[in-house]
Amino acid sequence: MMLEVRKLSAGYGRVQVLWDIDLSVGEREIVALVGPNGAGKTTLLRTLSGVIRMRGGTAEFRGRSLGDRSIEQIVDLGIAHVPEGRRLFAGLTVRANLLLGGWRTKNTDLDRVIELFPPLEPRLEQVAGSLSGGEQQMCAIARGLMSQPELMMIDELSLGLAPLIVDEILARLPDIAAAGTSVLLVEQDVDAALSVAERAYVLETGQVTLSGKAGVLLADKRIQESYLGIA
Amino acid sequence: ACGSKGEAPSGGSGTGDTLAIGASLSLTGALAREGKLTQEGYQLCQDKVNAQGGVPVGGKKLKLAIEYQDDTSKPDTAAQLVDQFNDKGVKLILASYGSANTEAQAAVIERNGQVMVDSAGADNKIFSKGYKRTFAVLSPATEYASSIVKSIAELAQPKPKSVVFLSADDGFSKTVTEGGMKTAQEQGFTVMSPQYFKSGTSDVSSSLIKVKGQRPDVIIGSVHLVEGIAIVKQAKELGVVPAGGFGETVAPPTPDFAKTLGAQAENVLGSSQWTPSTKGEDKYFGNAQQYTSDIRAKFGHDAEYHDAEASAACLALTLAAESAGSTSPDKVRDALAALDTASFFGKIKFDPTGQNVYKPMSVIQIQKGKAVTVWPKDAAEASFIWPGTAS
Amino acid sequence: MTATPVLRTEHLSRRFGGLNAVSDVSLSIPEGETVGVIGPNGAGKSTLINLVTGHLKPSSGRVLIDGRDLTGARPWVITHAGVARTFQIVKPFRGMTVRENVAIGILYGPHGVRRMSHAREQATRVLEETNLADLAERAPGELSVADARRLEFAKALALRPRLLLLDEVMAGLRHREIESSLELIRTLKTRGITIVVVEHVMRAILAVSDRVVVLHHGKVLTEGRPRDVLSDPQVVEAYLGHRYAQRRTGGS
Amino acid sequence: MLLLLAALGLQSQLYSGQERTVTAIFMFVALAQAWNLLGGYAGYASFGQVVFFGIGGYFTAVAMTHWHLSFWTCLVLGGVVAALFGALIGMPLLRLRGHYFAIATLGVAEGIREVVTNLPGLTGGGAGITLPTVGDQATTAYLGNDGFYLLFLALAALAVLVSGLVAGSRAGYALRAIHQDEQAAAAMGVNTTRIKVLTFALSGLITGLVGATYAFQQVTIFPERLFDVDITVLMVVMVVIGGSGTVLGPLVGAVILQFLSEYLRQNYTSYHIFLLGAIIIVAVVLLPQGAVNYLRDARRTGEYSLLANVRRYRL
Amino acid sequence: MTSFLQATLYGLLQGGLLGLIAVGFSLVWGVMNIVNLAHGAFVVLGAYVGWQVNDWIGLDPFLGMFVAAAVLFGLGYALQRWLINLVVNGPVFITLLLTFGLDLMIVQAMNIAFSADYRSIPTSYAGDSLHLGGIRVPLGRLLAFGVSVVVTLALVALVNRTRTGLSIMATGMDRAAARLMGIRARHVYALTFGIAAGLAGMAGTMIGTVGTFNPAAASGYTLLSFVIAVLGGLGNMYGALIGGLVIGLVEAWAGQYLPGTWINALAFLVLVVVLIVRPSGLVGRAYYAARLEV
Ligand SMILES: Nc1ncnc2c1ncn2[C@@H]1O[C@H](COP(=O)(O)OP(=O)(O)OP(=O)(O)O)[C@@H](O)[C@H]1O
Ligand SMILES: Nc1ncnc2c1ncn2[C@@H]1O[C@H](COP(=O)(O)OP(=O)(O)OP(=O)(O)O)[C@@H](O)[C@H]1O
Ligand SMILES: [Mg+2]
Ligand SMILES: [Mg+2]
Repeated sequence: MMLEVRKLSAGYGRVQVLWDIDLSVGEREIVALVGPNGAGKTTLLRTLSGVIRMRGGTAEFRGRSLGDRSIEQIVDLGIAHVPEGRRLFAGLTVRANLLLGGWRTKNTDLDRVIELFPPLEPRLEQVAGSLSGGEQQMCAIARGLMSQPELMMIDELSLGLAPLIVDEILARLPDIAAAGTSVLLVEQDVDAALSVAERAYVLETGQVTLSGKAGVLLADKRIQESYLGIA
Repeated sequence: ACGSKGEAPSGGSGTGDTLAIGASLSLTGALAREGKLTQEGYQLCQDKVNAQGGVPVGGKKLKLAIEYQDDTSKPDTAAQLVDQFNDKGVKLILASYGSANTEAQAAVIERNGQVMVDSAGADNKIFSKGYKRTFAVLSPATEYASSIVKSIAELAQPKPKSVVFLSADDGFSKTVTEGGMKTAQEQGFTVMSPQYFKSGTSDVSSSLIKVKGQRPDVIIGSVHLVEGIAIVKQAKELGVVPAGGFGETVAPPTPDFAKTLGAQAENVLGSSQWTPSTKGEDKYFGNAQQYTSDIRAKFGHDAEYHDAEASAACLALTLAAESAGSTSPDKVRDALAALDTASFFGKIKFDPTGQNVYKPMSVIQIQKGKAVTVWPKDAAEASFIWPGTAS
Repeated sequence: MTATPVLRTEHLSRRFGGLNAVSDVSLSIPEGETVGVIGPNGAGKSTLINLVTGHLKPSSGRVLIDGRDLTGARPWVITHAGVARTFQIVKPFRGMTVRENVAIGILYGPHGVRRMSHAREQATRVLEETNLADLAERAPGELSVADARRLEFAKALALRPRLLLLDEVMAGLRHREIESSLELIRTLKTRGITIVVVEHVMRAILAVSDRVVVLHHGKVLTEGRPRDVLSDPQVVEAYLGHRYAQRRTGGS
Repeated sequence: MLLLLAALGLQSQLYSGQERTVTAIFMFVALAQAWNLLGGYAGYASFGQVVFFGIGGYFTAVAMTHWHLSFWTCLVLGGVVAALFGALIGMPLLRLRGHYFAIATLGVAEGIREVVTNLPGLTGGGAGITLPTVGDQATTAYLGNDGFYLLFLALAALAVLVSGLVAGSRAGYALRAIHQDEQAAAAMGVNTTRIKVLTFALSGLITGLVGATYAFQQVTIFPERLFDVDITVLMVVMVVIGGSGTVLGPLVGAVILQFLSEYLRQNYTSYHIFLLGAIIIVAVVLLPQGAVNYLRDARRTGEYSLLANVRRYRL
Repeated sequence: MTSFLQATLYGLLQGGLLGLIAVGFSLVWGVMNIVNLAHGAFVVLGAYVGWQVNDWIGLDPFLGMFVAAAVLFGLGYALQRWLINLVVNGPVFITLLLTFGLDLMIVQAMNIAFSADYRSIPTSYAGDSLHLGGIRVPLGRLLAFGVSVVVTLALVALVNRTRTGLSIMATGMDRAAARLMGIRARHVYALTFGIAAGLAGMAGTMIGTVGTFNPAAASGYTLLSFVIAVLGGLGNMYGALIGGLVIGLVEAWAGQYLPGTWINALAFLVLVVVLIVRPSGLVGRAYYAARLEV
């Protein structure tokens, strides 16, 4: 496995949010991470990318421990994180934002991501802060792809995106994975998420309550009730 | 202070066999440089006096114990410090540097019934307030520029016709300018309208550009060191060359002036409260030459008039205490009022307003990189070079 | 329609450099109606809201609220006219607790309560309505997306508006949370509040809208009854995409 | 309240010099509080705050010298004039954001100082102006150290009181909201311009009162000092060190800093400034959020360790 | 007429120097949002370095300025890396407080090390001036002006054209996000601050060559930088130069047509008016307020 997380726990200040999380992502694999609001999905991604330090357990990427590495060092391992709230460089142009995405790998070829997000093309010289919500989301994801990471963690992929765009991105994820970028996907449209992911984890109040092949979970009663609204 | 509060320790100044004197100095901030020199002056005075066992007061010899405090070049702090000395029962005060500080202190001194000898607060305003407890050993501001004007009127050949004043805009410098212009008119010069610039600035170009057109024979700056240097530097840059020469009040006597300007400083006139050729001597410092060598020996640089002023102030206070035969502020105050003595600083005698009546100002000129006295005649070390800008 | 509409825009337009973010939009929303506004990303939905609430000045056109011309009026004036809005990218007051966040609106809103104690009570009531009560003393920075959105909602409700503009309050919410938000909107409707809902979550749009307006490149593409609009091929083409259409025909 | 009584009790124990030192502390408590009203709560840092100080002071000086008004009249009027001036410049300047507001106010302060310097007829110009405190010119008997101690104490108390009231009031909420996000505040119905201008005027009022009193205490005042940017910087420094946007912060900051610098100055004459700088740096590194805020956070999270605190704010 | 031309020219040259003084300050403030109250101290320290190397080995100040730049760069880098970085995530004005402390320490240290005497770096030529018809072009100032223009252009190139520049901008805007891009934020911050300090050092040496300096001058330069940086506009590397030129010209012209010291008042009037008319400076660009709402 590419990413191996064992018994990971984390939190903020005195509140613990994650308890003994076990999770793994394989080469060229798409893994979905679903769960109710406040479950700890964002916290988990933050912990893996070094934004907050882990309280216990281990996380290894290609056998290298993430626990004792700084954010920058983790990024250097080839892990990209599209954070919740996007964190675009509001004052810089879309172009600059994308170039910064490719900063580490000195990748300056925008065409690949533009072709994935056509609406960005006319906006390249616009300050990112003035983009519409959805456009910002596209910019954030595109920025993440720019470094051609080996593992990309996307928090809330479809947030604020028009259904059409969501479909297009989801449709493209397999190619991206095939091209060598594994994806750890946090997504609230469980139906959509499970339809592209190979495996999925269900996170509830800081613990993994279900995991397995996406197809299997899609058929699971509990999932259908609590996440798909199918009674 | 109201009766309710604990009375300050021992009304008199000093305990046992020391004479406690308070000195607030500008050791940091804008006046740090002059503050340091003033401290040297006071320090040397203390050493000299104590070297002779101290001041004989009422039969026993008291060692001088000067306590220094830093007023950070701020008038309000300087004033506050005087109060603090008062609490410690220190009634005899040596003034801080500069007119603003001194003026602020004088008010408090008067209130607290302390006594202060002023070493560097030359603005006449200080002495126009009817204060009875502040005495200044130095000449008033009005003398600074007039002395230069007088020396030119007396010695310059050919006698220049027109003179213009470039002045900093602080109170002291303005008084200097007014005094100078008055004398200039009396001496029959055509006096052009003065140019004022911000005190402490190092860019006086616009003033120079303005006067350039008027072609004055003499340019006199009522300035501190910075502006003084700026005038000469920028005059050269801008090709402002008066037929006669430059006069710069207190800037040239400061060694930094010649050091900084090098050749450009040649023949610039300046006025000084004191020069090594000043006449007179006293039992502690001897004469001016000795004073110079003592300063050099102790602090490793040529004596500046700031040193001398300070020492002189300290000396006056000491002698007053001696003749009063007491350390009580009132007695010392009366003794100061009555003081009439020779010293390395020249004669010291105060008029009712507290200014040193005898005190003349010497005019110096930078010759071969050194400041030499050229006026008054009787104290002149070298002959007056004129015109100063021929070269 | 006899009664003066609560919100009326006449040929409203806003340009950004070369781009017509909103162009010639004329809407009329009568008292008590709930209108869903959809459209591709960058269609001009948020800009429209900003124009109505005075956060952006129109390049041309007019905004009338209860027939009063408030074109380009300052935001707080419009708020005092009974209009409340949420921000697509949540804007909580970080230095203040959740309760205080809500209290502001109660203190300064159209019904400007002056007594602090009253304000606090009312704040508590609003928090209960939006089931944020147990987070009342938390700092907004500590909330998860859902709670942050709910807070945004609560802040708007605190103003007790007559016209409520909701910009993607359900983005990032899970099934359950969406249901509860919809519940809230329904109760607001029963109180006769006029509501504009901007969403990309079709389930929500269908659930509450009496009428749906589709914006595209700043213009009104079409408008009408929700189901008709969502099955309009133009809309599918420009916005929904075919997978969605299939799901609709396939599912439910 | 307790502090107030304590301060009153303290007075009888002090010699007049120490009394003056403490008086200076009171003065800065008042000034820091005034700055905090807008700078701390609303986040509009005025780097020209001293202009109100100067206006209050010079108004008093001029009115007492030329128009022979009593000090008490001047005190009140001086404050009012400063407040009006605040409102006046507030209208245009408070539209500016962050840095630009800070410097615009700085520009005003420096500008007004130059104006004062250039009106020698009225203000004595650079030569300074001396208030009539002796002889028949005196319109009000000089208050003396005790008088000023009490007066500045009163001003400090007033400032703290005002700050406290504002903090708990509607206005306090609005200001804090503006600090976080002016757009959102407006959307909540806050007339941001109005509240900002009023607050600016209020802080101008207090600063003006202090300035007026200071002028009378100093007797002779100079533009360099009454419009000294250092005074503004000290206000900011005190607020930040104590904890900005709080009622106690400015109080604590002013007392600590003023006392510290005084203590160092008296005991380490030749390098006290150096020490002061060093101590400030250490304090900042250990308590970046300011003393009061640190204690508040610590009490909330139960995390008292300074090391953890450092970790929280470092890059 | 000549006196007008003379004033204009002198104002321009002076303005260039002012720009050089402020450019580093503007960089640190506009990009890193750090108000560096020690900037003036850096300038003066730079002057002392230039003076010192000239005093020891007679190095010409126009070479000495590079030594000064290097020394100050080192100092600045270290200070940011190991001191200021400790508090950058604190409240807005915390860095102001920190640099206030630094300023106190550096100035007093210089007082002790070099005394408060006025110094100036002697050259054989700086005082001379070329004659163009009736007007004089002071050589030293002309060179200084050249330096400041070149430096500004170089800085613009660095920030707008290079990877480093991009990382500087990004880090200034959102440290956390920049780190997620793999940018070493701590280093980039230190680098930026170091560059600013280095430029201050250069400016200091220039001042020492055409004018005089002593430790007390520091605060003056900080204040000046404040005004110039904002007048020109933060976040735009040309801002400082333009602000400097405007101030230089305004003062020069005012000097010709206004009585007494109204000049200074005017300079600030201009500042305030400009800000009211153009709320983010002459050429300033306010990143954060790109779009206040989405
Ligand atoms: N900075 C913080 N400080 C304290 N608690 C926090 C912080 N951020 C999040 N939390 C809490 O941690 C828990 C998990 O939050 P998190 O954002 O990870 O959930 P999530 O699964 O991402 O939810 P959502 O789907 O809404 O994004 C929540 O209860 C939240 O309140
Ligand atoms: N300040 C601005 N400068 C330039 N362009 C802008 C500015 N504000 C908005 N735009 C552009 O106007 C268009 C409409 O933006 P708006 O936010 O209204 O879209 P939207 O319909 O809300 O999209 P989304 O569904 O993604 O939120 C977008 O293309 C956006 O890039
Ligand atoms: Mg999340
Ligand atoms: Mg939108």
